[in-house]
Amino acid sequence: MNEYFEKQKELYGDNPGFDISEVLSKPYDKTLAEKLYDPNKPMQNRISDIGPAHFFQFLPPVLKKNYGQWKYHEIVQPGVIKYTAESGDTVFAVRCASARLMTTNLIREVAEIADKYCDGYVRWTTRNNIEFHADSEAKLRALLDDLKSRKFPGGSYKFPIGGTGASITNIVHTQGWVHCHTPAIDASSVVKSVMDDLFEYFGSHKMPAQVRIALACCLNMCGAVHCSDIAILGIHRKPPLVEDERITGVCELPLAVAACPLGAIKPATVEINGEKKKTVRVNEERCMFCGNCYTMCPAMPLADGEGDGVAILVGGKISNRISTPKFSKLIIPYIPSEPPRWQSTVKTIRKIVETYSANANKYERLGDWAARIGWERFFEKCDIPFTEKSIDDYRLAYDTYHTTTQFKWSVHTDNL
Amino acid sequence: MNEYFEKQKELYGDNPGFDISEVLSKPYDKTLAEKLYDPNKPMQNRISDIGPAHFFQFLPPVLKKNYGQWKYHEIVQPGVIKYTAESGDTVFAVRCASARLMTTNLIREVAEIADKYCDGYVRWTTRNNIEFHADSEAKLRALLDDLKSRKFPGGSYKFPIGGTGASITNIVHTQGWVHCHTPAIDASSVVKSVMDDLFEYFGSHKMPAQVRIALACCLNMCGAVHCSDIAILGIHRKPPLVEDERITGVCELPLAVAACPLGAIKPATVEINGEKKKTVRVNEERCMFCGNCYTMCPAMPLADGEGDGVAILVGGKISNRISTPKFSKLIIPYIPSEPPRWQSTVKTIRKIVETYSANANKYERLGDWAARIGWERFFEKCDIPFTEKSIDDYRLAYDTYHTTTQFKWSVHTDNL
Amino acid sequence: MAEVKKHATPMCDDLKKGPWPSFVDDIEQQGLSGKQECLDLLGQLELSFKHKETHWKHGGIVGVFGYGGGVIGRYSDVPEQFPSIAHFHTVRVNQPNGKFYSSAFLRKICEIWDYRGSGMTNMHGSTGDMVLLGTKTDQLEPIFFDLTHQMQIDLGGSGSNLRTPECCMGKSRCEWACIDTQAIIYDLTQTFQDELHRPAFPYKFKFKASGCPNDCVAAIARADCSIIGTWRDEIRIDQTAVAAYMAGEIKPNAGAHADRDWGKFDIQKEVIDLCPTKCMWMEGKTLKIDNRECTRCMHCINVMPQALRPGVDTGATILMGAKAPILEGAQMSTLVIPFIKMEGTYDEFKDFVSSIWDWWMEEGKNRERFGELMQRQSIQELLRRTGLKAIPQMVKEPRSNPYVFWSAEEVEGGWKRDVAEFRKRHAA
Amino acid sequence: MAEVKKHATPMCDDLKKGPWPSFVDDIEQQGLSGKQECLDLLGQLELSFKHKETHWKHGGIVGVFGYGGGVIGRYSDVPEQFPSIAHFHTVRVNQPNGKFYSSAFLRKICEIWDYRGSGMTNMHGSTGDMVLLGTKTDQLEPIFFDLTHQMQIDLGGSGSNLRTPECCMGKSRCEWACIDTQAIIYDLTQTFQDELHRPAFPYKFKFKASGCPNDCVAAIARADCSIIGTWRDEIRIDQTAVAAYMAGEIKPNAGAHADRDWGKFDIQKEVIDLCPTKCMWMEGKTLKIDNRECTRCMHCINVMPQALRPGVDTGATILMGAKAPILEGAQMSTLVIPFIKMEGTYDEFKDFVSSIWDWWMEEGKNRERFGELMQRQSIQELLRRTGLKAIPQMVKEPRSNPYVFWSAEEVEGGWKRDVAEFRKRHAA
Ligand code: SRM
Ligand code: SRM
Ligand code: SRM
Ligand code: SRM
Ligand code: SF4
Ligand code: SF4
Ligand code: SF4
Ligand code: SF4
Ligand code: SF4
Ligand code: SF4
Ligand code: SF4
Ligand code: SF4
Repeated sequence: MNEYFEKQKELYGDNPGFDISEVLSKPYDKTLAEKLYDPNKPMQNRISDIGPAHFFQFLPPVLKKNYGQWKYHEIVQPGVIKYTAESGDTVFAVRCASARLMTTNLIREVAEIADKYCDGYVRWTTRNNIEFHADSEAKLRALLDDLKSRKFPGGSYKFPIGGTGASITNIVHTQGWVHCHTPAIDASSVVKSVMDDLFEYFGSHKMPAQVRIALACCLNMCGAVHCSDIAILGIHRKPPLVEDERITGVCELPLAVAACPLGAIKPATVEINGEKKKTVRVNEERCMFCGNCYTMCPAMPLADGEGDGVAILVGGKISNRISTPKFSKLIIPYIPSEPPRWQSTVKTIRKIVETYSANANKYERLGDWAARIGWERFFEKCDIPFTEKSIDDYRLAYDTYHTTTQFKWSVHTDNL
Repeated sequence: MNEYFEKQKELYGDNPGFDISEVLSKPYDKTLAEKLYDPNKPMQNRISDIGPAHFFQFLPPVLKKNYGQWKYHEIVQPGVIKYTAESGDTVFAVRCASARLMTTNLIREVAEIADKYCDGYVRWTTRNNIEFHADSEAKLRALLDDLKSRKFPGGSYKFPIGGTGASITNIVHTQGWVHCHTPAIDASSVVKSVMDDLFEYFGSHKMPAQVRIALACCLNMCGAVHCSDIAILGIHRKPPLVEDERITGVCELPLAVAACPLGAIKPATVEINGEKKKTVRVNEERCMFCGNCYTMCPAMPLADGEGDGVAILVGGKISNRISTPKFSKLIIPYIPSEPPRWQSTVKTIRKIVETYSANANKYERLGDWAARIGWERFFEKCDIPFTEKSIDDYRLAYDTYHTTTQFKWSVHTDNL
Repeated sequence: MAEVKKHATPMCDDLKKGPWPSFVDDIEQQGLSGKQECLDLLGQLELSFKHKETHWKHGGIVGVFGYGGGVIGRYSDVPEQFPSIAHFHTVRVNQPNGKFYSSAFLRKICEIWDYRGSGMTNMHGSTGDMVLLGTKTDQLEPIFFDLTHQMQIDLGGSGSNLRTPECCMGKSRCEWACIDTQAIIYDLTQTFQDELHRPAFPYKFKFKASGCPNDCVAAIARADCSIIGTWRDEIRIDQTAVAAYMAGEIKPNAGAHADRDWGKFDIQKEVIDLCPTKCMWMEGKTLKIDNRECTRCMHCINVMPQALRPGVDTGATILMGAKAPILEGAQMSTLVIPFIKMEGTYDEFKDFVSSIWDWWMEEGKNRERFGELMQRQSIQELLRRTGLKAIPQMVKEPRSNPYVFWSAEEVEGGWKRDVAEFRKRHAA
Repeated sequence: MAEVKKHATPMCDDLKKGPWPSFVDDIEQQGLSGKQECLDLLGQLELSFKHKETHWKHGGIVGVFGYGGGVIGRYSDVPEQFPSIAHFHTVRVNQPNGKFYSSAFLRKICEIWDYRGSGMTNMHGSTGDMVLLGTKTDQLEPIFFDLTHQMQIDLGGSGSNLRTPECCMGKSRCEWACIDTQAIIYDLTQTFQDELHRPAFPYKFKFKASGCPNDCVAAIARADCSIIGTWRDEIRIDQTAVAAYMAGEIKPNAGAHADRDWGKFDIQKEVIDLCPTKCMWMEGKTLKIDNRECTRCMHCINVMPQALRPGVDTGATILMGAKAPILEGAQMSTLVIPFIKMEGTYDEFKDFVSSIWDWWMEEGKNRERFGELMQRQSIQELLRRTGLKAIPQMVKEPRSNPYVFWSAEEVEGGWKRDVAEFRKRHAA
């Protein structure tokens, strides 16, 4: 049929996952696994190293046909992108949000919608939105109406449409209290609260440029918040506890000691009811709360409801458009944890978004705007107090020092 | 007389150096010192901590009168700056070069000229040029003719006029082989050779912006070449010798060991005709030829005629004009020493100057031009081979890594 | 349908309000339909809201036979209160590249997960996997057998091995894809199955491929090896379309700014002046580009997709070393190969990758990311290990410090010197 | 006149050619007029040209009684060949600030130097001193007595002490001097005589003062403490002069570009567009500046000195830490005080300086420059030591790493935590 397909088949046709339609057509056999798997002969019947299913089989027909032959796109309305191929074919991609943390019931609903309007195909974006593809205006209208109509009992949309263009799209985020062991904050409840507040900007093209928000619940930064327009970061502020009783039982002391980038952890010996026990001690003054010790050693927990909270970083970006990629910069070192609604965090982000939106140029990302007006002016306009915590004192600190007489007068100098 | 003077007098009038006209009027008494100084009573007759003579007494009358009251300046011709004061007074500052390394005879000639045309006053600039001040057109003309007429027997000018505006002014430089103990290269002969070649640009305003050249004969960089448009730097390329016989006699081994920023120096013991002697050994692979060990220890010389030579750095600046101050960047890691005329160094610098001059915008400093067109293009246009030596691998190296897909095609990529 | 126990979760319940999809509502519905795990999860989350602390124990090494990754062990630290999630392990399933699915695929995996897991998922994990959230240790092998036998799909990565490679949607829908991101990532994932499932590295290693410099999969920030499409010929220009944009007949940036009045489109202000290299200009009515000076930032193309398109001599720029802050601080990837053709089976690229891995496995410390090794041992060492040539495109600017290393071979006369000889010339 | 011996110096002689002032010719003339040191110096230089190596021995501690600096010891390593320069010490004489001299001053110092030294000098040393090159140890005290008694001037600095402070010509001739650089440097030099002559610091320390951001004394690159003039009110504008520049009646930049045809002056292209903050614009025929957005870079003033002038509410910006590369790499000074009035006896500034010195003398390692201490112990520590407030103007941009230090006092509930309490909430 399709030249591209033939080429792929030639290369990968023998892989079990190249075409899985046959196995998918069979009903799920709940008993099969137990029949095949024998704990005493673990290798028996084991299939391994087959990798993912080949992508091509999951493309909607019109995408299969025009693979690599797309010509241009138009965002006909927020959340709806019309693609035109060299062949003249067109397709509408409809983007809608998801909470990312979703149940099988909800996924089944996605499948049902895909069957109804999209020949049974659907995709997820790199930012956890869902995209349906309609190959006609008619299907598009029906699809949109259907999506808008679906709500949870509590009234929230299941599939709000938007996230394209100069909008605030879905928040890349992580596990938080729902699944991880090292978080300083939750993830899903913060995302829900922030996006409830910014909802109007998800479904519209009102920002000067795209605004990408990310959240990571600890310094490991699984959300890769280090290059986001706005980053929500969970931080600890109390040094690790040390459980002298169990530490030797649950981790290698040398590894725990080596875990600390600042060498704040030193081997030690304590007396516990009469008997000497090996353990470690933390030079608390030198701790920067990175959490790496806890990652390496369960007996050194940092989590503390009072101490933990949110740090806000802004001005990062990833695309190479106009300016080069940038790291996010720490502008607010700490906001207390306020589950379930995180109101202070929500308020702060709203203020930054509004100020940026009101002041930046068209096409100008948040970080480029801040750099253009100067960070002193950014803090002033956003009404954010500047603290010494925003001054770098890690490895490459010197390169952030201000080595010029060029600066602007601001509230900070007015008040000297 | 002068309000400013009265104020200074009030503050500093009691300092011995506030007015030294009286002592200066007395003839030099060659015998006085020996009369006053008694090695056995060193404190007797000793005057100390009096600091420099007060500056005001050395200003030409018109400068005294209009101190702090200057309104604007015009460079009427290269080397001649006309200053106009609020009072309407004007003065011509005439700038001429010096070799910096000068004899008392030549200084006397300067004094003579000062007496003839400048009421006996003269100054030196922060870049080792000499400035005479004429308070009338007539004096100016006479002064210029006189300066132009003065030549050394070999034919070189004693006081070539220029160094203002968009010129290539005098080269800030250091001692070299004329006086220092750590140089990798000479200073004065390099400066003479480079300026002979660029002479036309000293006396004209043809550059896109000012071009500041500096030379330092070793990494100590007394010439502060680290922020110059073009920097000539003396470098070593052979690790220090270690003189086992005398080292303990001439330096503290722990200091020698501590001197190395890379910890390449370790204590060692050797046998010298039968007896054990403490000394040090250098891990030559780890040496970066900074010379700090020799500064601390005379028994670890680096100098080597074959190994030593010139490195060229460009793109630095100091002023805060338009762009912020910048470090010079290493573009040529090594050019052999070629006394007395250093022809390869001279040729290289000429090429850079011509390329910059032909391509940069008005007001654009060399480093700003290179940054604008991209360093790949700079190396291409200047015909300078790019080597791995130009890639940073010291403390803050990461901040110079190129973390974007934005780059230009150049000979470097054409030839891949 | 099993008896289910609902906990009092007032704080969680508050998160049902508001327009944004409520994960609480979703999970609670699933719970009430018979999934105790869902209700227990909300219960434990409520407790976390109260304590402002997580209630998951540290780690726990679990997995499937023969694999060193793909499963993240999790145990509740309040199992008495929430017994159904006492075990709550995550299974990472390698997503189809580009994250396209058929409804059949989705339904089948849902059936498996309802039967053997909590019924909760992340679509998708930050690395790109389908993340199946919450199952018990005894279910791990059956899940693996179900996936491989009944779906012919495999697990993704975790631990100190290759992580699940990821890409943008690329050629499947995007007109700007300069490389076939999905095919590339599929091929690499298949080629490196062993590295993906069996930890042999000092730490994790990630591949991400974006089809153009817009970098929609954040490769430059999130992958140890970032593969980003580019071109080395000329931007294709349709002058009539340019005119149409100037006449206001086509919305700039495909309508991405349509909901706000930014005034009439001004090609000078919005395109030419914003070009980072200022390599564009109008000659009468025709738009000119000096492609030699273009850095392919995509801006002009983004603004006028119907008028401008990437060139046709396409390939990839390879950048190395991106990572999150732990430990030496975050890194973005550094340009190491300016342009490489990505065709056939990518052999040249794979040779490069193995030279990188050899170096890292030889020299990398435990839990040292590749980017950190690169910083510790220098780009010069990378050049030696890979045979790449030093080019100015690898750096923002040349070094400003003079601390250059030389080898004895490079220096006339070498390093062997004789003190006596020296002292003959120079009295001490 | 003594018999003088001229060495064969063919290479040196080549340096008599060419238009640039020939130090060789100058020195040889002086030599032939009776100064053997001059001829021996050229002889030794010739030998250095041959060997491509210096012929001066390492160091040599010499000086005058009670001072720890001001003299640099130097000895030839080929004294038999060049006996008159076997000793060749340097004497650093503290220059008058701004480097203005009277002919009487110059003549007298020349007499002293002819009698007691080699007759060779550097006008001036890189730090700013008058450098008298080459004398013998037994002449040091006499020279010092001659300088102090017969000229009432003093030595400059060397060693681990305050170095001779230096300034631009400032108000004596320059219309842009926002501070009285000469008076400031004179006062500081006098105030800190003890620090200048008696080593009490971990390493050298330098002050330089420039009257405006053009920084004509390179303070930001070459002084541990850089004092640079600025203003906090408005740039003064003379609109008629602006018109004159636009009409081409006044040469732009005072004629600094006059010898090349750059075309007609274009205020938009040459001033407004080049303003780094884009805070200038034309309103009809009048030039407007939004001074709140101006960073006082001096460009517009430099281009139109007759139309634009710095404001009248002037003072200094203080930046700290500049130095050459040895050892941690070169530094430029970092902004620590955005604006400080520099009047009277500068007491507020001096208090700041002593807080800096106290810190450095307490914590600085041997041969650690102040800038290196600042890097090692952080700007935060500088704030604590000086009582300065953290302001965004101190950094180019906020930190991008999340590694923030907190103190127990700052954190709710402090740092004392009870493991048992924790484990009550969280089973291990
Ligand atoms: C669907 C998706 C790729 C995928 O494989 O899933 C995608 C799709 C498109 N991106 Fe993207 N981008 C997607 C994630 C990204 C990311 C990655 C991220 O955000 O984590 C980036 C880098 C973000 C950053 O720079 O911080 C990204 C930076 C861009 C840019 C550059 C925008 C800029 O101003 O810097 C463009 C160009 C544009 O928008 O004009 C772009 C353009 C596009 C186009 C127009 C490409 C095309 O012709 O199809 C697509 C529709 C754009 C739109 O949404 O209006 N895409 N795009 C991703 C949708 C995410 C979402 O659900 O919201
Ligand atoms: C005499 C001197 C000060 C002194 O106390 O000795 C001086 C004098 C003037 N400088 Fe300067 N500068 C002097 C060293 C410097 C230095 C320091 C250095 O080069 O080591 C700099 C910083 C260099 C750098 O940025 O790398 C310097 C950067 C400037 C600038 C900024 C130029 C730029 O494009 O960045 C100006 C403004 C201008 O030229 O329009 C300036 C302007 C001036 C003015 C016009 C100021 C005035 O109104 O009097 C003076 C005449 C300029 C001219 O030469 O055309 N002066 N000027 C120094 C003469 C050095 C020489 O003999 O050549
Ligand atoms: C599930 C996921 C977050 C999510 O909610 O999506 C995740 C979850 C964890 N990550 Fe991650 N990382 C996840 C993507 C990332 C990313 C983003 C990416 O891959 O694009 C990063 C930043 C990019 C990078 O690789 O640097 C990331 C950087 C880390 C780090 C820091 C690594 C570093 O070098 O800085 C750690 C710490 C560690 O490895 O010990 C970490 C460790 C962890 C652990 C295993 C916790 C731990 O300390 O061992 C988390 C398990 C959570 C759980 O209970 O499920 N995770 N992790 C993502 C993987 C899902 C998937 O496979 O698709
Ligand atoms: C004479 C002079 C060079 C010149 O030809 O003008 C000079 C000469 C020496 N300098 Fe310097 N420095 C001189 C200005 C500088 C400058 C420029 C400045 O002050 O603006 C610098 C760079 C700025 C700075 O302070 O960092 C400078 C940075 C050094 C260093 C490196 C210091 C550092 O922290 O990086 C050393 C090495 C050391 O101190 O051991 C050094 C050491 C030396 C020594 C004492 C050699 C040594 O290893 O002990 C030189 C004695 C040469 C001689 O035989 O006379 N000299 N030195 C300058 C002093 C003359 C004067 O007083 O006016
Ligand atoms: S960011 Fe930290 S807490 Fe959040 S999922 Fe990743 S490792 Fe866990
Ligand atoms: S949290 Fe980080 S800095 Fe603190 S002790 Fe643990 S490893 Fe060290
Ligand atoms: S740069 Fe080095 S060699 Fe030259 S004078 Fe300074 S210390 Fe001596
Ligand atoms: S030259 Fe520098 S790097 Fe080399 S041994 Fe000496 S101190 Fe160490
Ligand atoms: S990265 Fe480029 S090719 Fe890939 S989806 Fe984004 S715009 Fe399209
Ligand atoms: S891609 Fe970017 S750099 Fe190239 S022409 Fe367009 S805007 Fe300019
Ligand atoms: S620094 Fe400023 S004040 Fe001083 S001379 Fe230069 S231009 Fe004039
Ligand atoms: S001084 Fe500089 S920043 Fe201020 S208005 Fe003039 S050009 Fe602009």
